[in-house]
Amino acid sequence: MSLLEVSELSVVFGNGVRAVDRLSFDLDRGSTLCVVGESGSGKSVTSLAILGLLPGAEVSGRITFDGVNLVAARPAELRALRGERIAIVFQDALSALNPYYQVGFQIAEAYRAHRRVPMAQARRVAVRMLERVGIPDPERRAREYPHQFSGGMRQRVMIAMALCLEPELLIADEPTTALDVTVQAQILGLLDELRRETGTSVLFVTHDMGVVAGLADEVLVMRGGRAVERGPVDRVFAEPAEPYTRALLACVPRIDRPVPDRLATVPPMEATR
Amino acid sequence: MASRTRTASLGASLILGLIAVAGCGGAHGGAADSQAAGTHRGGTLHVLSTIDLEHLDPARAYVTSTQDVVRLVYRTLTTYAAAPGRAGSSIVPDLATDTGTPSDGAKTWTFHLKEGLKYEDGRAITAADIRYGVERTFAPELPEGPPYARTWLAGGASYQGPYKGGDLAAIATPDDRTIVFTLNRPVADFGSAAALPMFAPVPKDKDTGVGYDSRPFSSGPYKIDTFEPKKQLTLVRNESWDQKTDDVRKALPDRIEIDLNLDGSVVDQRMIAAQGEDANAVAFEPIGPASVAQVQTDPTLRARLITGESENTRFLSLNTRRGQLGNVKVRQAIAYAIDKDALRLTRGGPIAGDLATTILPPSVAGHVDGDPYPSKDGKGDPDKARQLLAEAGVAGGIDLTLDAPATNGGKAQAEAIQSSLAKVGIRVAVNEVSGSSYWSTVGNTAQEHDMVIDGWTPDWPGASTYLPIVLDGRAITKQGNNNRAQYDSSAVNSRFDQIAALPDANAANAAYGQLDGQIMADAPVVPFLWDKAAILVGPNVVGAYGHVGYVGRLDLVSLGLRG
Amino acid sequence: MIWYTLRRLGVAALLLLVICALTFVIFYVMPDDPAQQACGKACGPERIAQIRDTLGLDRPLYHQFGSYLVGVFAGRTYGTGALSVHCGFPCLGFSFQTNEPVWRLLVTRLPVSVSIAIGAAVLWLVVGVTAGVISALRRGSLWDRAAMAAALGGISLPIYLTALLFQYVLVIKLGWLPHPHAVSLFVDPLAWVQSMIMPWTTLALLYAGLYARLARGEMVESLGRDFVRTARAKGLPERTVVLRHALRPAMTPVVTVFGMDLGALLGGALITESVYGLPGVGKLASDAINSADQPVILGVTLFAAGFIVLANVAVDLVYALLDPRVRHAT
Amino acid sequence: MRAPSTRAAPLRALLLRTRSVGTRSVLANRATTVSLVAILVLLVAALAAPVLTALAGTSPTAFDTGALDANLGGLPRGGFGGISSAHWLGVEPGSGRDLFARILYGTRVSLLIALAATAVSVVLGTVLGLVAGFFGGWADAVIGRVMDLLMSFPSLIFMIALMSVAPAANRELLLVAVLGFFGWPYAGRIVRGQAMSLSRREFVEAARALGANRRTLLFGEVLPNLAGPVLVVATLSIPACVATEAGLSFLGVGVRPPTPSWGQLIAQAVPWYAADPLYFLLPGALLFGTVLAFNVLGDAVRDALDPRGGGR
Repeated sequence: MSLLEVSELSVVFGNGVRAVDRLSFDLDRGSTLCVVGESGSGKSVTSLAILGLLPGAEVSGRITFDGVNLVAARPAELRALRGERIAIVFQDALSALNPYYQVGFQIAEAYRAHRRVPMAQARRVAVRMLERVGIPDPERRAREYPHQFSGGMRQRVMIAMALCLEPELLIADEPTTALDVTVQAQILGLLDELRRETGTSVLFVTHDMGVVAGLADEVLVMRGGRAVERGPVDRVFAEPAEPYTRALLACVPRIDRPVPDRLATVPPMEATR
Repeated sequence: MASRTRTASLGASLILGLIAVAGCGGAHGGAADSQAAGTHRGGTLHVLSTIDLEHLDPARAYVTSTQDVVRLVYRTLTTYAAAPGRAGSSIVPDLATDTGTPSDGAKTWTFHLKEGLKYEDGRAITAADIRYGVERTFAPELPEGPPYARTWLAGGASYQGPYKGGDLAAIATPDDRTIVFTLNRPVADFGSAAALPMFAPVPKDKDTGVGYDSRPFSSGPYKIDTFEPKKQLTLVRNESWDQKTDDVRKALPDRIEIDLNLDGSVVDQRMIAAQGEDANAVAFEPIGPASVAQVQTDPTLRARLITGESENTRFLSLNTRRGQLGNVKVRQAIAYAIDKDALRLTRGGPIAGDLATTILPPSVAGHVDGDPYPSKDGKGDPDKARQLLAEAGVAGGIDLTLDAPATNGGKAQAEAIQSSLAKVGIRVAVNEVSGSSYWSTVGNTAQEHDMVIDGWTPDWPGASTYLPIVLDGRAITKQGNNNRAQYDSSAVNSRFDQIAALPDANAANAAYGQLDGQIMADAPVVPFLWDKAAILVGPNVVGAYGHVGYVGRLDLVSLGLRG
Repeated sequence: MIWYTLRRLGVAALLLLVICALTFVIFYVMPDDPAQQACGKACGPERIAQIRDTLGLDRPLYHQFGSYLVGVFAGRTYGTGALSVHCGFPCLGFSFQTNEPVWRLLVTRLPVSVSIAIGAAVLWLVVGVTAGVISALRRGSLWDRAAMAAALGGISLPIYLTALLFQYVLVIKLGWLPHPHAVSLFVDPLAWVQSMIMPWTTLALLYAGLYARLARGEMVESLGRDFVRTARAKGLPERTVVLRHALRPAMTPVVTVFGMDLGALLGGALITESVYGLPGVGKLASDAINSADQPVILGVTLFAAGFIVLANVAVDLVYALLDPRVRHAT
Repeated sequence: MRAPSTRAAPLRALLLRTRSVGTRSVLANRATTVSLVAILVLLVAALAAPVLTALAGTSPTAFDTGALDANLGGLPRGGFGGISSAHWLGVEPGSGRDLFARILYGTRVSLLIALAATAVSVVLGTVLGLVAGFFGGWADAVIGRVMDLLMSFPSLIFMIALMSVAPAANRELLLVAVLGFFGWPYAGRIVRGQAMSLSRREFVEAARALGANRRTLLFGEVLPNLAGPVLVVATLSIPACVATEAGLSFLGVGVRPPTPSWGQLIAQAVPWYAADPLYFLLPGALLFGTVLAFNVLGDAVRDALDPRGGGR
């Protein structure tokens, strides 16, 4: 049985926009699925829908995680899953980290949300995680605030936070989009390394076909909220069935500094109004 | 030049927007009580005041409200009798054994002090202390006081006060209990003037100059415990004061707390409710117009309303030196046009007093009834006024500027004048002057406009500190002017001299009454109200009556509390 | 941080100096002659001249301003000889009306203003912020709409209308409360609360509306922040998400506005004190203005400005404490 | 407040917004409509004051002591503030002046001053804010300092002091000047911020790159984009000015009698609040209603222009 099965998932926002339309896919344990598409294709909405983080939107269909339907799950059940078994790394680590708290605390807090341990112990976990994601002098950096970190370092903090509870599923929602190319590569390398070490399944959301190749087992191409094409990464790259996939692939060399994707942040706001 | 009325009538009471009101018929409600209660001592009397006590320093205390209060704290050579009605206007001895002995054709006045007079620290009050007190009024650092010492005492014109000039030769103290004043002119009523606070003793070693204002040394039945300006004055018993030396003050309560600067409507409502400590309270100022209805319709409240007569006349001064107001017909037209009833209504209606038709009020000796500009119910006669304006050749109307205090009451009166004169084609612009600088502004001939909302209370009973001060053309000064009509009639001026020379006081009063009518024919001023004060007292308070010397306010020295 | 504090204080002092100078100039051009004011009633020209000399009014404006400033920082002596009066630090002159040192007047009035301001502030902060936060959490609910309608009504209420209505209903008609009067908290706590409750409520109605709207807006914005989503994604309990992650950033602007408002209120709740007749700094100001008591007007203006400027500095410092980004930027 | 991205955005957003769906907007729209109508009615009534008082046969300054009971201290006869066929809203105690006429003329005075003062502060604020934000440098430094200074003034005390020393003539004009002067930094700060961010936007950069001169940029690109925020500031400044003018007149330093204004009417009613509550309730309620209506309208405009601001 797959770890995650999404079937007939639809997300409709309060303003009537249908962001995801009858989407189905599944993800096996230990494997990596890349969801690819341009801005507005519904890929980020899908990842938020899995975590139940779309207040005000109407979500229908089924999202089965290890046998549990997340769409119908009670808030407490969802909360128990979040962070503990399904973690997420957001695109913009600067805004995703709370500027008012030390990064060590923010990681420890995630840990303590699911483990009844004293704060001091959680902080030690945080420092260890920071070390593990390659942040030098982690003891000291744990006491610093997000704005004191560089973009790449912040994203490492996000990853440390996501992985501190060794989740079974890691959703990486455009984790490298805001970074420049060399840092992108470092972060991707880190993710890949950690994935191998922990055996975590990864749902990798990106608009950049370029990063897909080295990372994914399978690829899901989305457009306008629907799945356009799905298949093993080698097959999709070698012989894309859809013209849209071909077009995406054709774009690859030209995109080096993509336009920021606003969809990741705008829908939850609009949805509530 | 006296002007106790200034603050009493307009300045202070209007600053707070509470307008003096007086009762009907001049009944002296508390008089009967005072005998019944005379003996009970003790308790704390509360006085709720909407105004402030301007200056406690005897050299500077020159408004009736303050004089009413400081009579509790220090004594003067003579003072007003403590009595209701017109009996209150008689002058009686206080520190002195009599009201003074004139000699040298009233150019020398001798006073002897009683025995056993003491200050709050137990030491004796001496004649030298009174001399020092009078000398202080010459110091320019201590302004505001009455000018009599400066104008009457020989050599006073060049004397700079005790801080710079040593002693004044015109005051002699042959022994500790005798004081002799040498004047530069005959002054028949110097004994009355000696009731002013400036004739109170000030011990030289206690004089703190300007600072004396906040804590004058006590020679009366009470001494100052605490004084927070604009907030509260607390008086406690002066144990050194001896009742036997004092025929005026009863000194019944142990403690007197005077709350200052309260809101007028709050005082009224607290006095009406009279709950808790307020049962032992009296209002300091008359009730406001807004509270009249409540009091008049409730018999128990009416019983607690004390109405006092005053010597105050309110009038509109017409600046005879300006434009069309130089024309007597225009002035007479204004005298006809003014709706006195509307003016009185802004102050609360009949309870505020009687409509005035002459300058001297009925409470002042010499008053002669008369109404040269009659109209039905005092509401004005616009037809007659228009006719006079036409005769004056200004039927098309004129524009005038009225000086009025920038207070609720002042504005209301200004609007009433505006409204009545508008009916006869006189357009009135109102120049508001802030309450405290009102009298210094309209008393500055360069700053005075066409008309002034005015009034006068004599400094002591009698017409001699009335008409000559307000209407003698030779008394017009550039600053501190009291003749706001700037009225200068040689006939009237010479008549003033003739009356001043009259040896008999009654003849002089009668002559002033006759002169009043003569001046009214010229209409330099338009009298509209003879004030009365209607004051609420708490149910526990006894001995309350309005005192004519304090424009109808309660005589504080006679108040007591039921046991 | 120390350097930052010092710099802010320096700017504040400069600001006060400018305000002082402006106020001074404006009152200098006042039509009322200060000497005539100080002289009071029966006042001859020679006496006015003497007072001018004592007050230094015949000297040039900059000289007078200089003396005033020296007085503020080091005290000054008016007049000469036996009658000279020393006015100690901080000397804001003497009232023309009462001859009291202006500083003492201010200090004696301050407790009343503080009583009003603090009580009202507690009330409106608790009511307003709570209502605003709940509204933000339940956007679009009946509560939200009712609270926001009430808030809009509150901010539109003129203080004197509320005050008169309260007095008419609670004091006159129902007799539940006494007329407000100045009582010290330390002398009679019950009477203090009784006489302060109407002024508190009057001010709180107005400000609670403002703060409810402000808190709601900030909270809505804060709840939409990415880091709040992150907090939820971590599986934190909703209470922690709201209180720890959404509320704290939302409160930073509220604290800013609060500091300014409190500073202004301590400088005198002018209309409130006037309507209720409470002898606070605001009443002192309006009385002084009515009687053209220039030294007091000048003093109160400076005093009030001082509070506002100090509140500014305090707000900046608190802001730095609250927001690590500001702290590290300085 | 966020900047709309295209030139025509503010108005389009405003129009779109008022047609938007959802119960909350409908409710809000109803309140907005009521407010708008109320304000229009008030404006018309103010303009037509002479006509309306002529219809009622009254004047705001004529005394009618006959309507008062002199023995009750000048309280209006017949209770309810003396409401009668001759005096539709009763009379003023103590003078008998007609309240309907006084309130109507008071509306005229209060609204005129508020609107004029708002105009002054918005124009001043826009011009100076624009200069500061668009040109930056020393202009920004100077204007910014002045705005800081004005905003740290104890402005009410200062306004009162200023008004109390000001000459008696032309009080209305003076009030407009004083209110406008102390009001402009609020508009100025917002405009400055907007102008600053706008002048760095792509379309301005683009226009600049195309060789547009400063004036074209200012009037062609930046200014039109400020219309929205300025409209909001103006709408919210009106009730603030109404309230401040009333406050000043209430404290006795506003317009001078016999000219009525709302604040002055209420100030005169204070001593009478226990004896004749209608006297303060009528102008007070009108003042409250007007300020509320303008606030509702201001909120609506802001919501329309800034969908994300959510009722701030």
